[in-house]
Amino acid sequence: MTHFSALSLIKNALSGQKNWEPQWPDSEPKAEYDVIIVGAGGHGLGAAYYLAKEHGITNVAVIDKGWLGGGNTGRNTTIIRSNYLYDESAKLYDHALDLWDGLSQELNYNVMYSQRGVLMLAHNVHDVQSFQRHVHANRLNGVDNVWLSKEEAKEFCPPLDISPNARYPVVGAALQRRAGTARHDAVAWGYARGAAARGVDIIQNCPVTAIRRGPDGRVTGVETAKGFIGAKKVAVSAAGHTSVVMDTAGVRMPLESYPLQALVSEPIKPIFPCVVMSNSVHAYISQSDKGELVIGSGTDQYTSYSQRGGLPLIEHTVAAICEIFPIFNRMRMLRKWGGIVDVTPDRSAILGKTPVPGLYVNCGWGTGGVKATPGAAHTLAWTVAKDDPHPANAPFTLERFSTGRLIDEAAAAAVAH
Amino acid sequence: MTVLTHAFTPGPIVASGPVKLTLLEPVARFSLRLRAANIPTVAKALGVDLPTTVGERAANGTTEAICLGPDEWMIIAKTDDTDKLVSACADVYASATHSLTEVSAREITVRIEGDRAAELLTIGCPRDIDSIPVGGGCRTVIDGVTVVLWRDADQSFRMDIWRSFALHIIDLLYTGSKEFAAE
Amino acid sequence: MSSFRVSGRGRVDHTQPIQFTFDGKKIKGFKGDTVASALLANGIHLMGRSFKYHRPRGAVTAGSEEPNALVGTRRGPGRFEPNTRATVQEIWDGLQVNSQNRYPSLSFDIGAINDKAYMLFSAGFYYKTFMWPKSFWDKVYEPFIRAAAGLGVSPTEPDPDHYASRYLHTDVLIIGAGPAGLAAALSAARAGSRVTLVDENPEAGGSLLSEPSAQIEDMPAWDWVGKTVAELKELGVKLMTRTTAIGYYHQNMVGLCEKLTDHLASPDGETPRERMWRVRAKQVVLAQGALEKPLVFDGNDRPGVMLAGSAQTYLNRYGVRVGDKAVILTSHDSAWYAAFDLADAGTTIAAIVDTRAEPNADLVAEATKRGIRIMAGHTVTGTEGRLRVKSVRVNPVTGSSVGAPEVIGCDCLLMSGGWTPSLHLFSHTKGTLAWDEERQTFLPDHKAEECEIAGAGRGLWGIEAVLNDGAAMGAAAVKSLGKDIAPASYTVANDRPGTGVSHKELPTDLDAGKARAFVDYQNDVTAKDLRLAVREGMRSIEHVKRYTTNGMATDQGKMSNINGLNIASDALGVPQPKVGLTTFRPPYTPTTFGAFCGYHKGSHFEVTRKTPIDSWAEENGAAYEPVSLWRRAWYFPKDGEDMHAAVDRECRATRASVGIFDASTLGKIEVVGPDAVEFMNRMYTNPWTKLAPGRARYGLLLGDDGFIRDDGVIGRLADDRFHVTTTTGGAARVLNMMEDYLQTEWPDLDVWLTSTTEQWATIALNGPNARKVLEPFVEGQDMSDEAFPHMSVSECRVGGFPARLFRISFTGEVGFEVNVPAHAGRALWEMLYEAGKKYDICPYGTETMHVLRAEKGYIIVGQDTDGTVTPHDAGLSWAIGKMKPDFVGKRGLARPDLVAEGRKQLIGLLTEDGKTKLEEGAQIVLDPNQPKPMKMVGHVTSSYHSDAAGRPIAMALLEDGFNRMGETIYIPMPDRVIKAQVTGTVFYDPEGARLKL
Amino acid sequence: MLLIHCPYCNQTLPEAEFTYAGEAHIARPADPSSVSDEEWRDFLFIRTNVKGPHYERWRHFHGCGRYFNAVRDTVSDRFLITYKTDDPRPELSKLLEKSK
Ligand SMILES: Cc1cc2nc3c(=O)[nH]c(=O)nc-3n(C[C@H](O)[C@H](O)[C@H](O)COP(=O)(O)OP(=O)(O)OC[C@H]3O[C@@H](n4cnc5c(N)ncnc54)[C@H](O)[C@@H]3O)c2cc1C
Ligand SMILES: NC(=O)c1ccc[n+]([C@@H]2O[C@H](COP(=O)([O-])OP(=O)(O)OC[C@H]3O[C@@H](n4cnc5c(N)ncnc54)[C@H](O)[C@@H]3O)[C@@H](O)[C@H]2O)c1
Ligand SMILES: Cc1cc2nc3c(=O)[nH]c(=O)nc-3n(C[C@H](O)[C@H](O)[C@H](O)COP(=O)(O)O)c2cc1C
Ligand SMILES: [Zn+2]
Repeated sequence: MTHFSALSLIKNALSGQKNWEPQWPDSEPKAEYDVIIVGAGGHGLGAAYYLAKEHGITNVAVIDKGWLGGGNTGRNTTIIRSNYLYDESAKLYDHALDLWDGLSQELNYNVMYSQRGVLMLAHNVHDVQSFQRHVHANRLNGVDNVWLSKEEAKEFCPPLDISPNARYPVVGAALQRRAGTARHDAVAWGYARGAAARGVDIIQNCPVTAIRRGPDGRVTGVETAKGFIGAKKVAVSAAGHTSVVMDTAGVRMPLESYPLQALVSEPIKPIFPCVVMSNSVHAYISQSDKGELVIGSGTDQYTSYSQRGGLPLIEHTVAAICEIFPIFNRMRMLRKWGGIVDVTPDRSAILGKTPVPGLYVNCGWGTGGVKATPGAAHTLAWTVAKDDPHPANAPFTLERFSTGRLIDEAAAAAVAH
Repeated sequence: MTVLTHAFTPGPIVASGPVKLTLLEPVARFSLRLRAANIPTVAKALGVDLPTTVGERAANGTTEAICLGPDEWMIIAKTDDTDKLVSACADVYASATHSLTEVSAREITVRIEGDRAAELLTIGCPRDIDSIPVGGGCRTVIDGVTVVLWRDADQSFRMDIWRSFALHIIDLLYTGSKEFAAE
Repeated sequence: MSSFRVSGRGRVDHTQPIQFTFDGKKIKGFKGDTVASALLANGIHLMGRSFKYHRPRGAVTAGSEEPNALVGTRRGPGRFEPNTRATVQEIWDGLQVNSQNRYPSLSFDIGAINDKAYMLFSAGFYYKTFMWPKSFWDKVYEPFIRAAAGLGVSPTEPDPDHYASRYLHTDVLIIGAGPAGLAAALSAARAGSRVTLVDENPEAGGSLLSEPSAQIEDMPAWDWVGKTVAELKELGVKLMTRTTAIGYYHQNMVGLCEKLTDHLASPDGETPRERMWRVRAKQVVLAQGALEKPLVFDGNDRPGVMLAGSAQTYLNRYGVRVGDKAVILTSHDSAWYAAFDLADAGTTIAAIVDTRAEPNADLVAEATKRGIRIMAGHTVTGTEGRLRVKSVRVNPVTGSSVGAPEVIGCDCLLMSGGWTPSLHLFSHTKGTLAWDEERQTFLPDHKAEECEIAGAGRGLWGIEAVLNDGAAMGAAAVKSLGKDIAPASYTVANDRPGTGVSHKELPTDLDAGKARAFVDYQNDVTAKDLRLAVREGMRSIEHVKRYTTNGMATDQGKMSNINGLNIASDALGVPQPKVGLTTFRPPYTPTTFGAFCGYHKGSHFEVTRKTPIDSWAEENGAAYEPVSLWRRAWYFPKDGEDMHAAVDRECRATRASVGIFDASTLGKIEVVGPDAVEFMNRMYTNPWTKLAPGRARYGLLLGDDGFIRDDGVIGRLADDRFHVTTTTGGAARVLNMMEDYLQTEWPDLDVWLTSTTEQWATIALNGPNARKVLEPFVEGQDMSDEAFPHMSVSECRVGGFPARLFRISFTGEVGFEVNVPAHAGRALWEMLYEAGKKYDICPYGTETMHVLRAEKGYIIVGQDTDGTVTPHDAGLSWAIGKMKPDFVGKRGLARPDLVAEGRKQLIGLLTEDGKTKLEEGAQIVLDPNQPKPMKMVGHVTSSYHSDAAGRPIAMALLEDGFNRMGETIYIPMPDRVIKAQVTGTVFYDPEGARLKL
Repeated sequence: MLLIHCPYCNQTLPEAEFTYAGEAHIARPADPSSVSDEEWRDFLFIRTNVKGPHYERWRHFHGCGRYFNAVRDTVSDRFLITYKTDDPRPELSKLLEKSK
């Protein structure tokens, strides 16, 4: 692996960029691995990276049915924050945020983690109560999140319309300054490169069709388009497709998969300094390094694996954006797309062991798992390596759905992303 | 914005142009629910047929019925007939159980008529208006709001809208009628 | 008029001159010109700057696929938009056009310094750098990258225009009104179908508008177009121009964006700027045509380098010669025709450079006839010129060897790399594509929707072939609708069918590593970038796209996808069909946000529901708060009072005498039928069997998970009739939930549900004098305490109106809720208000309601509970019918965690100093001195200043709260720690004595 | 926006009139109190979430108000059939046969 440095960059520039090496090889499967990770999204690739780097487990394959990073990792609005309400969530997401902070240097790959601040708008008394609850809880958990008056919010984000006559007037906002965005593709690529450099095989275009178990119930490996591949442990990190994969191991999941859409505008010069989210009005927006406005929509009402989504939702989303930012009405939409997100009943992830020995699962991140990427990857690796949860993911079990010990951020606040 | 207010005073809203909008006088209105076996008895008591195909209507004098669901009808009558209808139904309740609930004040009715009345509805209603026969109707949606649409003539409709949504929808129709007039 | 305008030529109106400005300079054109055609008519090719390197750029196309000529357009205040394609924007008198992404001027741009460092700025370079030192990213590198990126500038003012939308149902929707679309429309309309034909251009005709010399059915092409359009109109076809099909959705739903005013000098103000059509078609015919491909060689982006077909369009449609001296570079026959047309119009054709060794003999003869030099088996290896091409470097190619160059002077270079069928919309449907080896392009394969593809869109070149195909496809579309028509058959003279070959980047004799051969113009992606991406392990075309940004510009790869594919496929050593294309996504061309918003702007963004009494509140100066879709009177400030003062006064007045409150927004559901009581027993936690008609009870609704969903007072009007109330926000949800259980779990129950929320206006009167105010208006109900005790309901008359009268209290005072038909709400309110004046009646809003109920410890679902709270947690165990075999939520409540000890429970809090009001949402700890992260044990759910208690009061959810009565807990604030004592939740009149006054 | 056939109205209508109501044929246990925590979890939360033909419920919310059942392919979003709540669960093999 070529180490990226100013020197390597200049050297290669002078030699016509002809000497760069592949950032990761396109591997063919071996007969057996210590660990197979199903799903080469940020979470799966990251887990492989940490398995190799922190636990010395390098006989690892990450298998994807398509191209690496082509799942939700490649199609999200890149909002990263950790100002969640419950201790369990705050701990996990803040663990992720700490890792985000040095990720570019750690991976020697610029993931463009941009701490531009995430502003969450309050439009009514209920929002204020709910956001204040977050602000207070976050403060005592050591997570940065402050309350702003609407004037302060406007100062932080000048395009914001704070006129009291708006249909949903802004009454204040919660701001997490440490939060922001990252270059989503680079996260997958950086982890892939880092993992590959440590011996991990990345196997693309190879759908896993079944998880195989031995007579004792333990996993023995996976069936794939390229044949059976043996494994001592299998971790499923297949986002929207988790139910499908887990079903082949006989594990039924509390998940539903929905299309979630996003869109970008044509690129413009910098106008939008931060990330703004409004849950009442249903709009999420930031501006990318390339200049497009990146806008998140909601999930369609029905479950689907079609990566499409309908027009009405997009119309509503754009109207919501223009309601809060009327100056964008004459901007144009460049592209809109969909992803498939897996949603749990309490809108919190499931990350840990399963009833099947040797089988681990990381799923249910729904509309908001990019921000967790390094944290999820790091704790998943830990859990797989030690067959025991990391303290940060311990509460995110499958069992909670029988005991009722849910981590219901949605019920508490109706906050997405 | 229209001149209309939440007082909903009956009268014209848009009086000329390709589409006229008029707020109609209040009527007595009931939501009627019952199982198939009891249709004849209750229909007799009400004095109006209860059609069994969703979207079909029947009328007897000023009393009208529209089938809105497999066990649901909207009954419309003169306000003066309210008590009469209630007691007629009460009389047969024991033999033909049903639910008759008065909703006269729940809805506001606007008439939409004129050369392009059907087309005006397309500014918010995703249904194919052509599929609603004259003399029929349906419950449907316009700009996210549930309404009951009665097609009285090729280019004449009544639209029943829940009160608190009515101004929003009528405003939309008003905006549309201005747009049509400008074409 | 400049020498580039060919008088009498084109479809522009030479009698209607129009003046607009470009970067402040006055430019003249004609009605019918686009910004680009008018600029070209004035000899201006330089129209923009590229994204990354700020390279000078001119229009390469004449249509909506334009990647380079992007400009800002302005029409007075608020009406500015960036990134408008100059090739599409029609001109009108006074239009202001500005170039973009340059400083200080288009011809001298400091940003072009990036171009000099291009060796560094290769694909993906930013992933490899800007990491040291770490702190520089946010402060230095990122702002620099951002400022360099982006194209135009954002609008900065709200948009004064309005937008519209419509639904349209049609039998056949035809997209594209070129020869294929026109012929298809004729077939379908003649068969008697409802037909809609749309085209993004201002007029129908498509490519025929650029082919005036063709003869269709012995008629000049333009005459045929005119005649056809007339016949279509006659047949009732809805022909929509300036209308782009932006997306093809499920089951033949197609989104169209119609532009109505952007081409007008003075729109009338009533007409919307754009209208979004949501079309549902039984059949769709895609007749989108084909897009010409650029060729990829060093310097192929210089202003003056343009697609040959576009040059032909500028000449034939706009009467503009794009240059005086042209070199043609082509791998396809079609460019030869462009050369002939231009030559005939007076442009010198310095050479036709064809990459093929043996071009079509007829074409060669035609060219020779015109004295044009033919350089077959040649290629172009470079161009020169700073802001406009001034010469090209032409080399012979034999096999893989490139011979010595010859430099040929010119002022434009017209290229054609062949054609790509437009399959964007087809691909939106997830229809599959198949690679056509002969045409070297993808063609439609498996269809996922009810549609046909016609014309150049499925690889047919030549007008006759396209017309006949269109006619056949139109007939095929109506055939599946049960209509039969024999497709017309067309003969075309002077047709211009053609063939060609396809290329990756063209061969060169120069160092390939130094060549700047652009594939994606706007995003400055070169062939070399694509190869670098592959070298770095980007083996999927999706990786290549994302690593290089090829195809991600505002043309969405219309110019670059196939060339990119060819190069990537070569670099990978994998054939094109195995490499595949990236995904096409809506919209087809960039589409204004306003068009998506339609009518949903300002107060129409979403409905604002108002109660029948709202107007009175407004007249009486209410401050409002939004509650779900409703606006509710929040408080009624008097002469400069703030909220706190107003609420204190309203509370005091109510407890002292009487307050009046609009509760109309409460959800109401009529539950009727012989099984009504059984249904209620199953839905709500409470027992209902013994509740006598005429009595009312507080009802608690859970989800089957055991958590609180809603609550409300429920009156039994008769054995088989209940009047259920729900929370304001819960009304629709609760009814939906009830219907769900009724219809799917218990369909055998004889009971029906009707929403009566809006049937009734609800007026609450509370306070020791409430009865006195109300009693005189009541007919048919004895109002004495004995005859009508607390928790009663009665059907009677109030104020002459039929009424449902409840005696209930959400304040702890004697209270009544009068329901009267909505239209009578305001009248009764005024009567009661008038009558109440002698008792100093006080209208109060939701805030006072909240305080009064909190003083009594009544919960608000959604504030004191949050979806994780059980009845036990909320202190409502008494509301559970323990003897009932089942109710919704009963089993859920028995789950281990819900019966565990130490759950968070609702308790009261009194701050120790008796003065500090806690903040709602503030967190509670037992040890304020612990380090962070602290162990939080609960949070404040409700907190108010209580006039009645003479101090602030609060409610909180606290771990093991019921066992902590009297304990001190701590609420750490940013600046201090507040101490408070755990108490019960009733802060006022704990015995309930005031209910009996 | 899908087109949905309401088996009660017997009309094919735009999705805007309908609301989705989750997986079909998950019966609430007749005697909830007698089932285990795991069985109750299955009823509340476990969903097949199939990629392919999915048995699901819709409600003709802005129309006749009825809940009904449907089989829809979650890959193409196409409906194979819609049927009344009390109709038997249609056999998949037959449906697939028919849709071919
Ligand atoms: C439009 C949109 C916007 C979003 N916005 C945000 C946001 O702003 N902030 C945020 O935090 N989160 C956001 N999310 C959510 C976030 O994208 C996801 O939670 C996150 O990317 C999940 O990462 P992952 O690595 O688990 O999954 P993915 O990146 O989806 O990776 C899973 C991989 O598994 C593979 N796979 C599936 N089945 C198989 C199989 N059988 N065999 C082999 N491989 C298989 C897939 O191909 C895929 O590559 C958004 C999501 C979407 C769709
Ligand atoms: N000489 C050659 O080799 C060659 C090659 C290719 C095409 N052609 C010629 O091109 C013509 C093709 O005819 P055709 O009818 O198939 O195509 P066309 O290009 O004539 O017409 C297609 C029309 O559809 C419009 N359109 C495309 N996408 C749209 C959208 N999303 N919304 C609205 N409008 C949209 C285009 O603007 C255009 O007006 C023939 O005359 C053919 O001979 C010739
Ligand atoms: C943060 C972000 C920014 C994007 N910016 C662009 C863009 O500038 N241009 C573009 O064409 N697509 C952009 N996309 C969309 C991608 O092209 C693509 O649509 C998305 O990754 C989903 O993949 P798919 O459409 O190939 O299924 C962006 C996507 C994301 C997540
Ligand atoms: Zn129906």
